[in-house]
Amino acid sequence: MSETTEAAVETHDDHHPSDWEYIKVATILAVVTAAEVATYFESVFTFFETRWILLTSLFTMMIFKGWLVVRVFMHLKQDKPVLQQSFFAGVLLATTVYIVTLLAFNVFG
Amino acid sequence: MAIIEEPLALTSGEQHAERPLGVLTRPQANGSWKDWVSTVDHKKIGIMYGVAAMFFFLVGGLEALLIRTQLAFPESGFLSADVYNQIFTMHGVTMIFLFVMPFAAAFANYLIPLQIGARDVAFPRLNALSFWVWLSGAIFLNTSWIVGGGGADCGWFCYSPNSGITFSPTNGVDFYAIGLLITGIASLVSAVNLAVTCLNMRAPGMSLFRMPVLTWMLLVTQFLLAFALPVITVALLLLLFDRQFDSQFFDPEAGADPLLWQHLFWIFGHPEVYIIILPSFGIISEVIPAFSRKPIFGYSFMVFSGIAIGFMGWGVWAHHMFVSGIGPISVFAFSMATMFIAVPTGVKILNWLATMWGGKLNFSTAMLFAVGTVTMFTIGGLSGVTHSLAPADTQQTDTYYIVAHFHYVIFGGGVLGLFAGVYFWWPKVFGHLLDERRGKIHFWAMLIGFNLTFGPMHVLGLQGMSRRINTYSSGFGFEFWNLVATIGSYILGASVLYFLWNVYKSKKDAPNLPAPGPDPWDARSLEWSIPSPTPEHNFDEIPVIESQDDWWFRKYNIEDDGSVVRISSAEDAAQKGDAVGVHLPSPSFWPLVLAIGLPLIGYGLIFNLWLCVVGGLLTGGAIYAWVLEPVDDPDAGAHGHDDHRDGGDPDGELATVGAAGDDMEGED
Amino acid sequence: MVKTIRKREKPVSDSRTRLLGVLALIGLITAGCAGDAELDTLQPQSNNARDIDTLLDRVLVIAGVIGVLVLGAVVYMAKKQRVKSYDGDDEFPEQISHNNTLEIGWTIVPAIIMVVVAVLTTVAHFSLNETEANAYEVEVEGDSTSWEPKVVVVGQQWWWEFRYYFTEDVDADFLDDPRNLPPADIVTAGQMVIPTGQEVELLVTSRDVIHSFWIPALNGKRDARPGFFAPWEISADEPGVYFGQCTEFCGLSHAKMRMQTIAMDPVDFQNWIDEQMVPQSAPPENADDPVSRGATAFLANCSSCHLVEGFNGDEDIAAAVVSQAAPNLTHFASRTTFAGGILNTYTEAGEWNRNDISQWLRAPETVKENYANGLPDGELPRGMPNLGLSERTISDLVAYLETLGEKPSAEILAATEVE
Amino acid sequence: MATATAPATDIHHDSHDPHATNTGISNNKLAMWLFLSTECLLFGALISTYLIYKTRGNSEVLPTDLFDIPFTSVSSFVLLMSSLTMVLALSAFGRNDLDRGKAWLLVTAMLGAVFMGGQAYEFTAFYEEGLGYTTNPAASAFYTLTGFHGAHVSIGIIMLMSLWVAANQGKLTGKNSETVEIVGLYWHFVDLVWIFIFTVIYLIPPE
Ligand code: HEA
Ligand code: HEA
Ligand code: HEC
Ligand code: CUA
Ligand SMILES: [Cu+2]
Repeated sequence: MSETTEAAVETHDDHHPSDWEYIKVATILAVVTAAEVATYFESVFTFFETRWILLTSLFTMMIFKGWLVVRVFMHLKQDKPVLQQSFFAGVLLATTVYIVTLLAFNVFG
Repeated sequence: MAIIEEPLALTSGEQHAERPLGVLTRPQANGSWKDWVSTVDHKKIGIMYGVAAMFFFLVGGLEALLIRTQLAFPESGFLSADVYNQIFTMHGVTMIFLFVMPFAAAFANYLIPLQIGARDVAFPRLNALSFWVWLSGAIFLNTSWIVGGGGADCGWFCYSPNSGITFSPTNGVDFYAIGLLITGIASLVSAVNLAVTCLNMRAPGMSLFRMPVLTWMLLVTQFLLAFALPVITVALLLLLFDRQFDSQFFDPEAGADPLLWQHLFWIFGHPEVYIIILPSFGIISEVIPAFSRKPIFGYSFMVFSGIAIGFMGWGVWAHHMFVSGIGPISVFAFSMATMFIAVPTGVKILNWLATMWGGKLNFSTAMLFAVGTVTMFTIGGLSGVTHSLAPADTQQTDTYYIVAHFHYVIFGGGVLGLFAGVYFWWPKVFGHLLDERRGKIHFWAMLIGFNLTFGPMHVLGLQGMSRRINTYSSGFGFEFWNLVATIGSYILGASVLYFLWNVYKSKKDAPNLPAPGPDPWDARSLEWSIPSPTPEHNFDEIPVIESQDDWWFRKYNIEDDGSVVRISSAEDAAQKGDAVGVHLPSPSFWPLVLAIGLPLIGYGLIFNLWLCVVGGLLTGGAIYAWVLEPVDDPDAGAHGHDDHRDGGDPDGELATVGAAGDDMEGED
Repeated sequence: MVKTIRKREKPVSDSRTRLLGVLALIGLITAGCAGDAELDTLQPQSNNARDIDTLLDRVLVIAGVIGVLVLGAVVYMAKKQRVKSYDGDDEFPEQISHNNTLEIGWTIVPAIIMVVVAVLTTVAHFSLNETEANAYEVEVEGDSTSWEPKVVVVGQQWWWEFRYYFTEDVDADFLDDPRNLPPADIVTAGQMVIPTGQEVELLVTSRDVIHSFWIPALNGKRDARPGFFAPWEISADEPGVYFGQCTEFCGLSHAKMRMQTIAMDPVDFQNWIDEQMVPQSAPPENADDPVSRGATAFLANCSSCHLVEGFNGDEDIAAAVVSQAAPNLTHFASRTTFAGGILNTYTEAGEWNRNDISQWLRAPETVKENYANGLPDGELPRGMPNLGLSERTISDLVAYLETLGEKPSAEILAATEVE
Repeated sequence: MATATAPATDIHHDSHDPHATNTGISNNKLAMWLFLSTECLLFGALISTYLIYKTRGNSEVLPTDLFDIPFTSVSSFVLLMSSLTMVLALSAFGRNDLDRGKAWLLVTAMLGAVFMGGQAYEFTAFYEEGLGYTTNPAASAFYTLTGFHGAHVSIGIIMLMSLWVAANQGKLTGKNSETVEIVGLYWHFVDLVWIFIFTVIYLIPPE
């Protein structure tokens, strides 16, 4: 009983972020994207010539961007955990299954 | 645009003139065939799935008998190599995609809403869509016999490059690819639909961990489907693009790797085998307790092992590729992963035995089939374990030893279990029992035929008989057991025909026999608390669930000393099924229309792109009509604010009754 | 004893055990005594095959015991706890719904059993992948060379080709592209010859679709994947003829794609090499000699596909990934089977098998279905075409073919016959 | 016990009320999320195919030879910003600010269309450089992956335009803003996939 009512109350409470917050997040996303693109100019940012630095930074930025989109734009931050669970089930499953597949093909050398 | 569907509308007697896109009047329930083609009732849809799947069982079985007839004697010329290759491919495809999966879907559709106390599934129209799309895909697939130059001839897993246009120039493989894409859409839609139903539509108090084991297994199955189908979708599309648009995915000359197909296929294919078996595991988890007079032993272990099987099933696909050259490390890793699936599966087997242990075993037909499932599956599972030893599998793979394994698990585990379900729920669905005496004959004939057919295949396989060969020479020692297997398959075929006879006779005799009443087996789950056959609205009142096996506890009480006393007869405790004014979702023609568009697109891809345009217009038009079709039949206005969602539990109930359902948060 | 247990996978129903037990026994006898089960996986003749067999035996024992326990429990309960019906009987058994100790127990016990099985498998797996083929001395055209025993095995619809490179260093880049194989010292079809007591490495590949190379007595199987070399290994303890079958479904005549491995002791093997290294020469022209006429007919009809080294060419007729290759016939008469190992080159009496060879030239598609005749434009022909030869030409060709290579030894001829 | 039933009828509530369900999430929304999670497997397969094949192409031109990172960066940025306009549309509908909601919907659809234009341009440019769909496995995999993504974007545009039409007809208001949210989820997901593709396919240079 209490669970449901609580849940109900919770949802009523959950105010979505204001437009201003969205714009802030979008700005961050834009900045990170710019940083991503910067890696392309290896001759300018020479440390990106080191492959592991390049890959780590690219993947970090990519995951960060994805995380922001999912959490803020798709409201997973406010929404019920069940959504998070079912979505990340798919994400994780896909990631592991395909990484194993790529390993089997020696894609990572 | 399915996603903005509202699953709600009302039937009422009145005609009205709303015509989306100016065609097809909104169908009304009137008892004619139109009821069936426009229905959105999960029960009718379930029955249609069942009937259609049974039909394809006969088709697939006929193909099996042709295979067996050809193999009865060495050097037989009954079927040519070409025809034989088409037959065994279509046998595998038909049995798996057109029989077992939809037959399980029949149970899922019919029973999930009843077992969780809902009036329908979450999206009734999408449910109808799933069925019609599946059926159109199934028919499409089989029309390749007539218009495609024969069936697909590449084996059910259709390895590239043999499936490429160079090596399989007829259209069979195109039909295979497109047909499975279409049925895949159906299964994906229905998986999402049924998963949402389980998560969202439960009666008050029906927490996830009060759901019957069957519903649980079906839920796991839906997740497996939802995640596995996209993978084969991609594989099939790549194959289709290669064949139709000359892309280079599987052309070794261009540098492509045939292993890509194998990985994609088996990433889908292995979860698929658990998609086949889990519904059957669920069914016997309902049947065995009822006929042992005991609750299921270790409910939570049962549920968690089912979930564990679902998870582990994703990490073992390459055990089908031990000899394909994936490298020793991969082979080793997948071999190890595969072995340990025996553990959760073993838990299930032992829990069923423990359920029977000390129980009062009544060997009704359903129980016989359920026990047959447990034993035959164990044999098949154990031979599965011997395949998982990668070094040993290099001797076994692609021999009849594998054929023996998978028929023991699929037929012995899956199909026998589904038949247990047929006998068990028949009275609930049709309002009369299947004759028990004939049922038992059916069971024994099937069991003996089954073992005679597939038992010898263990021997044949270990003696080195390859699978997928249309002929074998004498002198390898294959003659005797092949003949036995063929005789066995005829017995099996006879048992299937005898089952159909039982269906016919039991229906004919039914009027002269006492009605079975709501709860003929003294069973435990909610569907037995309503009349047989199930009334159109399922529940007069949505029950409020207070425990696992709630229905049983409405009949019995367990005293402090552990003894059981009856507190109510089933008839008294059951609902009467006489409620009036319950609003049900409105029927619609659009799912059917939409479904007809898809095979047209398929034919178009193969024969003439203009047909694609026609199919595309039909599909697109149907989607728009669907969206425009008022969600609620306009008559709904007459009833005031009756636009509550069908089935499930409007929050009013939750609020008033207070035995609140659960939230996912609470459980994780 | 072991034999009894390994057959335990046979059907055992839950209550008609006795009936099926009898059947199982018959099966056991039939299978166990089947001396003619040439493909039997349970009669290993090499180290690898034995390791595999031992592993399987052990696990079959474990599986057998588990199976007996489960089926036994069911039969026991069916006997002891059966009731006719529940009518008028409100008696209930004790309503036990769970027992955590028990359940954890039967999670852990199977897990432990599986750990045991896993250990057995691990040991077998790594020991199988460990064995290295050591160099083997052979004499090629008078020069002694150290052959790292490797054979390139090429599958195609629906026969196998075996390529021996004695004089090249196979590990070098020279063999880097399976799609473009360099000329080999010896090329043969349908029958691979190896020395006994020697691990021979195979590089398995394919020219069209996936096939699978399998000689059950000598090792498990390995898929032949177009565009790739799959490493595999084979050896035989004793001289003999070992049968095999393509096991990956490869299209129309998959069933008729067989092969054999002939193991010879080192002396015989060297003789075999010597014989195979000799090219053929054109028979003296003589319009009255069927052999001579056959040679002419061969040039006219067959040499677009088949190579007889020294007669109609010296190098392979180019065959790419998408096949169109045909067996090298240089030493055709030295092989005991042909057409993908389904027909014998010599009759049981040891005579040249005129009937079958003639039939093969007359109408190969009646012997083995193929895609070689009357195909629509653009479709790739596969298999030996029906060339519409006259009976006279056929008999000339058969006579000519008999001159290609030496007749194999009587032991080998005898061992080839299946019956 | 037998009396513990609840009346199933006579309950009035808004059918969009998410509390009608056990999870507290409406069926539609849950279904969309489930669907999106299955899409991960779909795109994962396509991305893996490309990664496996990206260097497979005998000696012909490969997609990696042709990438125009500055150009793709711009179109990626456009798609990213369409996610912003999408949430702004939703938030406007949430406030029942229909005019603004409609405007943002239109902007979102247009940004999507710009992205699609970029893709069309890219495909043509690549094609002219000699990279046809059937050139080699790498090319087939590249076009199939990006094409699939493009198809998703196009479907998204159609849905956005349908919403816009519905809003103009007054059928879409703050009350059923959940529909906007659901289409939005789809839209953001498609953007999310592109974030992945942009890094994994475009930005990581070949070794
Ligand atoms: C219903 C479908 C189904 C099910 C449930 C299974 C279950 C299992 N399968 Fe099977 N399988 C197929 C359908 C199925 N399979 C099909 C269709 C193919 C062939 C596809 C094709 O090539 O066409 C195949 C092929 C196949 C292969 C590939 C063989 C090859 O081609 O080389 C392997 C290899 O590891 C395998 C293993 C297993 C294992 C380990 C299980 C396990 O899940 C079994 C677990 C069960 C038990 C072990 C029995 C009960 C347990 C106990 C009583 C506890 C105690 C037991 C121990 C401790 C051992 N299967
Ligand atoms: C659900 C799955 C399922 C089921 C139920 C079955 C059921 C049967 N299967 Fe099989 N089978 C597969 C799935 C299944 N199969 C798969 C996946 C393959 C692999 C395909 C491949 O290699 O690609 C395979 C392969 C396969 C082979 C190996 C072929 C080969 O490798 O060359 C054989 C051989 O005996 C066989 C036999 C049988 C038999 C005798 C039955 C029997 O149980 C069938 C019993 C049913 C009947 C006999 C129906 C009764 C009908 C009549 C009596 C006729 C009346 C008809 C009309 C009125 C229309 N099957
Ligand atoms: C178009 C190509 C082609 C032509 C021409 C052709 N063959 Fe063949 N031949 C084949 C192929 C392909 C095979 C392998 C068939 C199989 O085993 O499935 C074969 C197999 C054979 C074999 C069996 C070889 C073995 O070791 O298995 C013999 C003998 C043979 N051909 C003889 C001939 C003769 C003699 C002629 C001419 C009259 C001829 N072939 C013309 C393609 C050809
Ligand atoms: Cu070659 Cu099967
Ligand atoms: Cu599997």
